Amino acid sequence: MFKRFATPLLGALALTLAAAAHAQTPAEAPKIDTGDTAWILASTALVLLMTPGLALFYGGMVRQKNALSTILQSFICLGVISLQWILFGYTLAFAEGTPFIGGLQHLGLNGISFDGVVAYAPTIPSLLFIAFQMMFAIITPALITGAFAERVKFSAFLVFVVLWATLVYDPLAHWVWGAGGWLGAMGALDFAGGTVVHISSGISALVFALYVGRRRGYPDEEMRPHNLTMTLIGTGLLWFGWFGFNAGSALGSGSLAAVALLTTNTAAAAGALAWMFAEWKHHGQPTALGAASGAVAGLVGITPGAGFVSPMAAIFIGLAAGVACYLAVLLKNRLKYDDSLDTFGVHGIGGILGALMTGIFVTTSVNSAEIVQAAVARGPLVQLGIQAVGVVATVVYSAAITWILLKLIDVTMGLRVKPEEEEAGLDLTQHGETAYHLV
Amino acid sequence: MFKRFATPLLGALALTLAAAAHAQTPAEAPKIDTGDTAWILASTALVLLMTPGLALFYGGMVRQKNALSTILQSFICLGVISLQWILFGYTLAFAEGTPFIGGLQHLGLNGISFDGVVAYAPTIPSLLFIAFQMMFAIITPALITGAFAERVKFSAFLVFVVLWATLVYDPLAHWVWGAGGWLGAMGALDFAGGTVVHISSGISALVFALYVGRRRGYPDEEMRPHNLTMTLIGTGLLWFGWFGFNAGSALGSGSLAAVALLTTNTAAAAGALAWMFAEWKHHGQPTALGAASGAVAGLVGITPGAGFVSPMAAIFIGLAAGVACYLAVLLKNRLKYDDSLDTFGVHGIGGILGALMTGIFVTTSVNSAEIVQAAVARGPLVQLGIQAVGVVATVVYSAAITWILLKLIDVTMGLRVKPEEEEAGLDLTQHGETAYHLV
Amino acid sequence: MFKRFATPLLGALALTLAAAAHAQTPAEAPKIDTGDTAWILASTALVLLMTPGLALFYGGMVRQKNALSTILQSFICLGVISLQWILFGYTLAFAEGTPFIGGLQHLGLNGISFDGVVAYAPTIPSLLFIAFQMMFAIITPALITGAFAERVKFSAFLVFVVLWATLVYDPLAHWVWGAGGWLGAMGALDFAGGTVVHISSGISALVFALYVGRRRGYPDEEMRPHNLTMTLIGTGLLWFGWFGFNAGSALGSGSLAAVALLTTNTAAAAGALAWMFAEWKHHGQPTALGAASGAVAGLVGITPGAGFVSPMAAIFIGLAAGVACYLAVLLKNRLKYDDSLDTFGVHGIGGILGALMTGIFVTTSVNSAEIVQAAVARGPLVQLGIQAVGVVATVVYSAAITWILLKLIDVTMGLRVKPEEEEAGLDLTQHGETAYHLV
Amino acid sequence: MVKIECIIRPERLDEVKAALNALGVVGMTVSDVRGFGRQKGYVQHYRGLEYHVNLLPKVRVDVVVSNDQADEVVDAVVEAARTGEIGDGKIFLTRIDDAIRIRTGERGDVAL
Amino acid sequence: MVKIECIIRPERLDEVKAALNALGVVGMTVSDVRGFGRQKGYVQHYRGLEYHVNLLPKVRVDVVVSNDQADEVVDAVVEAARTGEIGDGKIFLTRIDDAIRIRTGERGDVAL
Amino acid sequence: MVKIECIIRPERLDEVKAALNALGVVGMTVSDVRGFGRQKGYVQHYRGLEYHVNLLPKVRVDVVVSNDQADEVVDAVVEAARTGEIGDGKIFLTRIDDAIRIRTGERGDVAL
Ligand SMILES: Nc1ncnc2c1ncn2[C@@H]1O[C@H](COP(=O)(O)OP(=O)(O)O)[C@@H](O)[C@H]1O
Ligand SMILES: Nc1ncnc2c1ncn2[C@@H]1O[C@H](COP(=O)(O)OP(=O)(O)O)[C@@H](O)[C@H]1O
Ligand SMILES: Nc1ncnc2c1ncn2[C@@H]1O[C@H](COP(=O)(O)OP(=O)(O)O)[C@@H](O)[C@H]1O
Repeated sequence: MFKRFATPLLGALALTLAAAAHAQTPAEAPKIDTGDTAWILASTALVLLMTPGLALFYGGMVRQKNALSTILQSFICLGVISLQWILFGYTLAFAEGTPFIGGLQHLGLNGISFDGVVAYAPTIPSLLFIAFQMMFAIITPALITGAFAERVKFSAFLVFVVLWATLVYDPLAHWVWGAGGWLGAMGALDFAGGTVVHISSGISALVFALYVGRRRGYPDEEMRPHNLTMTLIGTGLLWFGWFGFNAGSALGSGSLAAVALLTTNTAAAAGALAWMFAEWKHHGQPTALGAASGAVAGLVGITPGAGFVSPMAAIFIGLAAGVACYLAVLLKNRLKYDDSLDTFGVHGIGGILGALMTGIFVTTSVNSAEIVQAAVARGPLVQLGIQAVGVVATVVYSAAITWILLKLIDVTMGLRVKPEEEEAGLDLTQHGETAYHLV
Repeated sequence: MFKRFATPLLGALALTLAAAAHAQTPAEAPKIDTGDTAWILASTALVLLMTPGLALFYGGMVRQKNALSTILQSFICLGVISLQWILFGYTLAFAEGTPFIGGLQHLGLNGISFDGVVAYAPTIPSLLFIAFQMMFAIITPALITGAFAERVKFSAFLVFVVLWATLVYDPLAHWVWGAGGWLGAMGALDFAGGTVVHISSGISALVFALYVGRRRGYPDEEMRPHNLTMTLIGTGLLWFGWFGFNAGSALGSGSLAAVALLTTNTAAAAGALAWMFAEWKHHGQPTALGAASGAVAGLVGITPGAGFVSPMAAIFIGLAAGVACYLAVLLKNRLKYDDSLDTFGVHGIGGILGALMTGIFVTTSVNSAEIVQAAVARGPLVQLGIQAVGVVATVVYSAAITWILLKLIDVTMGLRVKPEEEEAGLDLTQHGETAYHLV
Repeated sequence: MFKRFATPLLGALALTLAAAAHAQTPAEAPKIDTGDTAWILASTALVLLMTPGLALFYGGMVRQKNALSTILQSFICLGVISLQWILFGYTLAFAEGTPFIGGLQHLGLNGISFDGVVAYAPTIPSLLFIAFQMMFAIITPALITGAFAERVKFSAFLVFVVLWATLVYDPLAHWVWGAGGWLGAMGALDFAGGTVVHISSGISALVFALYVGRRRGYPDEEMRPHNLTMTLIGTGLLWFGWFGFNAGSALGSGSLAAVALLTTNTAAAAGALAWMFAEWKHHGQPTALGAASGAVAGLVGITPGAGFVSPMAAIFIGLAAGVACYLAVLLKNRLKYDDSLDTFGVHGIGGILGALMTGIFVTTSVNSAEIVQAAVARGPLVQLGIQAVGVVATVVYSAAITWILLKLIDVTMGLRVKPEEEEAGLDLTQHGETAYHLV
Repeated sequence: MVKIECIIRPERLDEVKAALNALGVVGMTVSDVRGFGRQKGYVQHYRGLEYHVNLLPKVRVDVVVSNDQADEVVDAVVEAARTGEIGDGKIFLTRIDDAIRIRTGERGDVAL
Repeated sequence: MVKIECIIRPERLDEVKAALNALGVVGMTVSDVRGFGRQKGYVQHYRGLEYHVNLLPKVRVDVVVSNDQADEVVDAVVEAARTGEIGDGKIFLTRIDDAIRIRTGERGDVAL
Repeated sequence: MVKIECIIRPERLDEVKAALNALGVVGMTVSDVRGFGRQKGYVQHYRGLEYHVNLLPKVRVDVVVSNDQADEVVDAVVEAARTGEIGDGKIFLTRIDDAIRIRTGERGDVAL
């Protein structure tokens, strides 16, 4: 995102740099551009839609008795995190503070002018920047739900989500994108959330899956997706929304957004083909679920580099992500831990792969911002090292905090539903509903 | 909407005021702004999508035998009202005329220049303003269908929709937003359709439900939603589209649109949580349908004030709407009238609540247009009074005309299907189709 | 699209003309406009979504045992053609070359500047033009899948799609829209793809259906749509996305986009009503599937003229398309060939009708570009003749190449699944999946 | 023991269930079936193709009871399921040779 | 009375129905079932997990007829449902002790 | 021949199938049913309306076997389907008068 052009030198300096990086903006005082604003308004809507899209993607993959509870776990993040973000999440992530966490000066949007701008994005309204960022904060915890689907108490889940967003997501966003965040200052590149969104959620997913244990009957019982057409609708909405996620992370309307859109689409396409052909070769048949999973893997893989690499590099990243995530899922089946809907296999692995490849493929022909020039000047090996530091820091931090949170919740309120509730399904036992009454 | 800044002094004056209210537009001759236009093009598409979204939201809540007929009732409003609007609806609503109804000078878009602008929105193409407004005219009658689902003749419904749009929606839109409309002139605030869209449809829904009577078997037979995943997809599309509805009502791309987007999202989130927790407290379990219903309640509640109140006020409005609509639905269950999908409970109650709260929370820090300054100058109590006049006028007028229309249709062509048709379902008996053939 | 204003005189001249045709762009050097770019970014996303929308539209109409395979056939076009396009499709379609095909200078996007523009669309980034066009190249072969649903090998289909896109779509796009393409040079009008997209796919669909033969059991066995709610969701997404398709084809944000959006919506509405009322009259009942089919027919019909005709003309075009496509489908039932989901009946017939009517209704009041002025100067009869030449050329070329490709694939790898595979369904036998596991 | 297999209209299921409960019948098994009989069906049309639908949705209720309870159960079902229109359905009686409760392994009338 | 319970391939249902109608059988009850037998199933795979599907979709047709009609009904079903491939299904015959038409309360053969 | 009709918990189907296969039973027919019995149901609520759900999802497995195989099949099902909790289900035995294999027209035990 453009915001990551902001340097550790805060205030005016950050603002000037950011402004300078933006082709259409003169060096003078920032002014809201209606075209930039139009695209980020649209992008915010697109990213919003990704959460319902994810709900369907996941919802179709579980058994019928858990369809609603799975959808609701994603959906309710829209409710919970929307409020968390404007009340205290935004300030923790984006206010000036320490290298590790933002200050509290913007609690409840305090001090944000309703018709001004923030330094991160000097050509769009301040509240729009906040809203756009909010959508990232919403979908990230929703991603984790895939790992523990079909077995966790709704109340425990709600508590987890709020704490995780506050103690994992907000600090990580600050590290990478926040004014003065240490990873950003170090030169780590993350265009649209490879570390902040995908690695953090993917690793936390793994920890959660291991902590909470397998679903009853896994892996002996057959647990087939109850509605793959729903999963495919979800995939379509995710692909569509991802244009907002990645191309919106240009924080304006112009060539950078166009590059990001094209690399995004390219990697999604390559990922879908890669997974499908790998499966075809390996199992003898190409599946729709495989193609859909591969598309998501490609989208994850390109996220950190969408505005830093060329469309040709995006083919490569997409193919690699498709194959790597497919292998990760096979490995899971071998190891028999129960990351139910493969959040780690797709978002963890895809995110790590993408973050590293960004260091290799970054090019100034796509993005001439200072931060990119610095990265290119360092050379791919050094930049790869910096990216690796970002990955490792994110992995360690996310895993540790997630584990502590789970322990805490488990001993205080209990994490997992009772066996007979799991058997009867969460829809009935947690929510008193069932998804379908088809005669 | 910006258009409601137009004053009773028409032509040049209205235009000047509207222009002045728009931060990015110089006082000179209006010129189409590509950024404003881009956002309203996108918003028009977003609001269009709300009607299919509503179709799914409603379609999932009925019994399987009425799935298609319910979806079609919303869907066909796209067909019927799109034509009604450009033929004569637009001119009745927005042409200069009396305080109560527009003139006929723009019948069939007569006199509208294809590359000019209209005074309501001086920075976007005239046809775009017309198309954007059309989407509101389409979804409003579609909302009513929730009240009489599963028992009305399709032919009678079609006649009702055309007459209602012409005799209720178009005049109300003129009262509030039209050049010289009496409610707008009086200072009533309605940013994106709290009275025009939600109260009008909610009240008409109540009258319709009472007139047509209960479904056979209600409330003794169990009538469970046949596909709640469909209702949740619909909710996602509605939330997404509502960004166009409310933030598009800024009629341009800039800070006002950003505020409206953020208040909209905030109220939806608060509404979802409020309903869900109310239900949790009351019934012991939180439901997905409850969260979805609450989100819609919050969206309805914020509609009249989206561009007039702050995000913090939006939390309050959303919470209030979520709880109030939940209670309204409980009351319906108590009173045992059959507003099948709770159009009155959600849109009527939520719309009234939002219209009143707008009078209390309106602030110039969000929107410095003259009409807002006037409202703030009056003070909350007076403004509340003005808002109340708007509410009462809308309630009385909508109720009266709806009742007359129903009587008329009932005696001429009959309103309700035969009991055995209702038993077999409207899909089979009205349309000769069934929704699913799942082996 | 604006690109079709480019004349056979290439380079600078094309650029100047294109620029001149664009109201907001001064005659000087082209500069990226953030508003234009914002709308085309959004439009690209909208057109992308049409392919999943189509997948649902088609997927709901087949029998359950083929739901996934049908959806996947559309979906995988996103994978295959996205790569084909940037590797060699774009250059074949849009690079300067002969009147019949583009050159190879932009293989792998070679020579495309990542922050410049292309002559076809001088106010938006080059990569955005390429991405927007890509979405058209993706959905066109996906449309054909409706004709041969439920009986073709997935491997054969993949080979067909790549060859067809390369040998039919890319040349046709060049003829009509490419620099120096002979149909464009002749003055044939096609705003958003009536010939290039709909006639080409519709005719190829007919040839494919005839070549591959009927489904086992057709027409004696009942083959009812397995999930019409899915078809209706698809219709909603198609209508929504079509705003990007047609209004995005203005390649900028302004009055022309607004006209195109309004004519698109109008024709869709008129088409839905026309088909539904024709059916009502004829069969005694209006159906949801009929209304949905009519909406698509209207959208197809308006595609070639969306930015050339007035909203009132769009009513007429929509009504005509709705009735004509309905009759075409009835005729198919009479003739008993098996165009399973009526790609020819809707896209072939609707496209031809629209292309011809564009010649009659084109008006400079909507679009004052030179090409339009030339068309109007010629008079409707001459222009109708030119349009007819475009139609005939497209029909003959598409039919011939499609037939050759099918023959080739058939003898080398086989086209059709085995009878017992067809009986068991393609989901199980081609993909080893089933769509639903509803208890 | 007798199995009483009732093919009824879906909308009468609640009444039938209530009637059986009133008799103290504590178990039954219900399934969704489609019936063909004298009741006339519907015409469906999909893009101009007409299909005659004569398999209509019905519900099948299986109740196994002891021989001496059979008659009152049949009477109760007839009363609860009847609307008097064609399509009310049928009841078929079959002798059951034995019944086993899986939970306990009990056999015979006591297993019901 | 005899209940003729036919487990057939879904795609033969139309033929079986037609054959029964031709014999003047006016009623039957149809349900969707899954069958396991000699017919081999399919392998499904979901993200690398393999499931062997050996419950295949079948349709069950129940027809209750008078004793003397039983043989011709069985023959008609066999003919209409046969493809000659493994998986064509089975017919089971059971004695029915009584039948009641709910609409009228009639009992015995006349109730069919 | 005997028809062994087993109403079991859906989640025990795999075990029951395996147990039958182990006995060499080569055919069975499975359908989805809803059962009412001693097992208590659930309360559902939709926008404040409460519905008591006492028809619970069950699976019905029909196996027709020769008379002498019946006992071991019953025992195997009981063992495989039992959890010990209320709701494990029932097994009903009915005499089958004849069985026909549609593919070959064979009759009697050999048709199974
Ligand atoms: N001979 C039969 N065998 C099995 N089921 C039958 C038979 N006759 C009727 N049925 C079932 O009973 C239902 C009602 O029968 P129908 O002839 O329509 O009405 P009625 O029972 O009022 O005469 C049918 O839909 C079918 O499910
Ligand atoms: N012993 C049995 N009990 C109940 N149903 C059976 C039995 N054997 C077979 N079936 C049913 O008959 C169907 C066909 O049996 P199968 O052995 O596959 O073929 P075929 O009848 O041609 O030998 C099975 O799918 C199953 O539904
Ligand atoms: N009399 C009966 N007739 C038919 N089915 C029965 C009967 N009693 C029980 N069932 C079936 O058996 C299932 C289990 O019975 P239930 O009383 O809940 O538990 P249990 O068998 O452990 O006592 C029920 O859900 C129902 O499907």
